[in-house]
Amino acid sequence: MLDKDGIAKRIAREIKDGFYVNLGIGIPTLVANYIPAGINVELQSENGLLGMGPFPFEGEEDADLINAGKQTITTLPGSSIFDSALSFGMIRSQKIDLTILGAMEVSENGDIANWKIPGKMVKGMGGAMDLVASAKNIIVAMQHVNKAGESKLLPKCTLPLTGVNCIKKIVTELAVLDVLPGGGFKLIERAPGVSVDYIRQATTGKLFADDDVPEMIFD
Amino acid sequence: MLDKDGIAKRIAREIKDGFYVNLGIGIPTLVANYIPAGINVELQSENGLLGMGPFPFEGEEDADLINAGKQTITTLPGSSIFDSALSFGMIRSQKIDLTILGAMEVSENGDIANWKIPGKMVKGMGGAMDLVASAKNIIVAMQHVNKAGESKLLPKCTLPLTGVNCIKKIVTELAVLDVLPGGGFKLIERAPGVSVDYIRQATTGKLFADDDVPEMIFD
Amino acid sequence: MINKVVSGADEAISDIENGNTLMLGGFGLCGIPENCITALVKKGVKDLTCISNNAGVDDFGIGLMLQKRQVKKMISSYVGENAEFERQLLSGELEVELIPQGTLATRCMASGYGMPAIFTPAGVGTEVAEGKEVRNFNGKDYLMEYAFDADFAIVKAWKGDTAGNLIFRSTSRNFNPVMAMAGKITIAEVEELVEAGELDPDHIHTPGVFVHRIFQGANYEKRIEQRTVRTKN
Amino acid sequence: MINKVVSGADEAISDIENGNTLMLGGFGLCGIPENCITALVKKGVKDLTCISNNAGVDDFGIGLMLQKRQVKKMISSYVGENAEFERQLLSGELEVELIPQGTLATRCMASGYGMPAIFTPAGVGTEVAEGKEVRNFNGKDYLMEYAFDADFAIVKAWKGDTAGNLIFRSTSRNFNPVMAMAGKITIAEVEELVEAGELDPDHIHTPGVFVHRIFQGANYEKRIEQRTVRTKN
Repeated sequence: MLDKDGIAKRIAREIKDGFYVNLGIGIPTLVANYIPAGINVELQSENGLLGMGPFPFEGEEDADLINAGKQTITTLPGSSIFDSALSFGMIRSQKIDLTILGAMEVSENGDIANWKIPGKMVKGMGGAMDLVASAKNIIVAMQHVNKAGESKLLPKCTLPLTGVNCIKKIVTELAVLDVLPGGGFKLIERAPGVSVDYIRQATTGKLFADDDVPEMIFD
Repeated sequence: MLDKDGIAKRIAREIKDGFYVNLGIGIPTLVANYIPAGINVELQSENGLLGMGPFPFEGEEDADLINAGKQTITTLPGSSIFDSALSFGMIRSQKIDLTILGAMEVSENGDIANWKIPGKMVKGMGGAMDLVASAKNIIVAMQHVNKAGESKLLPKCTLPLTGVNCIKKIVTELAVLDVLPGGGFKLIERAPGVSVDYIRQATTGKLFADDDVPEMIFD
Repeated sequence: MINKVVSGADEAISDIENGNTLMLGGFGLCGIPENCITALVKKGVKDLTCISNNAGVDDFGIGLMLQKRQVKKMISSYVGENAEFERQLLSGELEVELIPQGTLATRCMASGYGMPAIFTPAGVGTEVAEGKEVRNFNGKDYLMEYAFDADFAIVKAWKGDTAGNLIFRSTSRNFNPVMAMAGKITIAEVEELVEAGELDPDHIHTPGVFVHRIFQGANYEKRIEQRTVRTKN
Repeated sequence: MINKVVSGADEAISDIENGNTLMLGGFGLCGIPENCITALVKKGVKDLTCISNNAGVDDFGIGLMLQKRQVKKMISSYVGENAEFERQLLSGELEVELIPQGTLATRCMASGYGMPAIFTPAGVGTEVAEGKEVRNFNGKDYLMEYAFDADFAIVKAWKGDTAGNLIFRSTSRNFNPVMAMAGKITIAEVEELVEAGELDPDHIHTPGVFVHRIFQGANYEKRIEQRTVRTKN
């Protein structure tokens, strides 16, 4: 069973040389720490930056330079700054190759719910609806089950949707799964030591698994 | 009867302090020479410049700095450069207070034809259709009659239209005329020495004239 | 050159009235018009509709206006951590319209570009789409969203000149340029106001034609919401 | 940093094929991709649809491609003074679609911004409106116009870096930034190519994400179409 860094590390292997990537808040942010050497990527922050660098050294924080999570960050050689409209313009026109974000629920047809829980204070969808509606390639990073022990991979989302038919791949502490074009989750890899049966029990949506699903490889 | 500079000089009196103005090719370009002292205006060139200055001194031409007529020009303090989409964005959102352009025909309901003569080589409308469709305030600078002696102020345009219901004022070598909201040309001023009857004869469209139409004043 | 300079925030916002719709630039607390917000709190103008990506924090940014109950409605994409905001929302004192961040930015841009409506795929199939026209282009569904219609846009830039031209610094640019284009009246506060001619025309982000009033602000706090650092090895 | 540098114009345009649709930046002869046009003439690729505000002059710019009969169709707002253009047009060898300049620019922008269509009042009530959807917003009629779909966009910038970021100089900016955003493949030629990190991120007009190939051009003629001057008193 993977910890959050393990999920991030596994997702990092999906990033190809030359990719522009948007990382959501939470586990997706950790992915930046595991991008393999020799793979050149540029991170987009939807508040208006391409080429996001690491956190600044202490004392070098710049209030004018933050990411979409409002964290102080840095630029890198090749960075560019732009306004919010152009930022979402490049997202809508699919110039961002990969979006990685968290989710509360994903359905077997690729719907995602990650912004609103009825009865709780709603903070807003931020840029998530734009990202999931536009990206060519979206990977969800999340726990396989919620705190109540219920599967987050469902036949149909129960929470208000963020986007429909958009998620292509899910990486959890248990598994890597593809969302099949015709519907259903296809088990691609198991976390080390996790059985197909265990994953099946944790997955309420339709699960397709071959007899010999390989364990994840990390490098 | 006015010459081209006279028409330009009369139009210049319509420009108010603080106006952003777009000047078309031909007589409108001359208007820049007659803007009264103490009136601050900024000229927009729709290829991407606000704050257009005069022609450069000989030897100081810059191939990268031209106006919409492809003439070498200069910038002024306060100038800004932008791309073509933003340029027409500010035109469409009516940030340009006044557009002055030439015409082949204007109809009594404010339609304008100035881009195409059937049977002749058509060069294109350039930015004219955008300008006439968007501007709050449009003044046409033109000769009252064409080379064949026919009126250019008509009940209805005979040439392909550039825009509909958009012209507010016309200044010719003979007169200043408003286009009335309900249709028809209202004679506002006569060129020095030109009679109302003379103007009436040169105007095929409906003309409204008071008994004592004043002569133009130039300063 | 058309001079846009006013004496300060108080003059700049003097004609903002109860019930007006304001756009306020900034993302989180980054690039917000601090001086104008202070002046709006001082003026005490009420029943405002505020279009802004976020709603500030309890004691800074739009949060200061919320504390004084000046805001009737917020139109935002994310309202963050703000206890007073949450209290007013749950008690029904405050109306909130949450819209996707890209839709928010593009509806501002549409206004500045004179486009009455735009199409975006954001929100298709979700509750955001309720009551909206859906249109298919090339096999993909889009929502038609309308340009905003704001009485005032209030933005904050790094540098500006007397002609109203603006230059933003780093990610404090965010929503400021698109909102600057979208106000019936646009007010810009800047950290440094220079004479026309001192800014390179090629570096200007917002041409002065969009800006109606400009002044040099004072005492910028530029508070950091999430101070994240690394340590040198 | 993602490196976008190619060896030169020949490599940059090597996969442009007969029948492709190209966007070419520039206004008149100002800011046109001179090196790529030369390479396209040399390559002899044919049956091109060219989206460009103008069509060059007889012996410069797109005029050079017209001379070689490489252009099947021009989509422009104004085709200026060009005898060979006129001859081909009148003889029916060349197809021409004239559209308003703002519509041209905005259809490029729409493509770069992922908006399938936009609304503009330009051309309402004229022959430009024929066959197009007219829609009324707030009492005013607008035409719905579609985003362009171009195989390649070819632009010319002043400076660029190895990551594909572009800075334009003065009014040679014109259509270049909006076309740079709109190509399936975008090729940028620059007068000066620098290392990533040498350009101020706040000064970049076109972020590198939109640019697929970049190279430093050579021998820029930058011809002036209308040399207008005044004399010192």
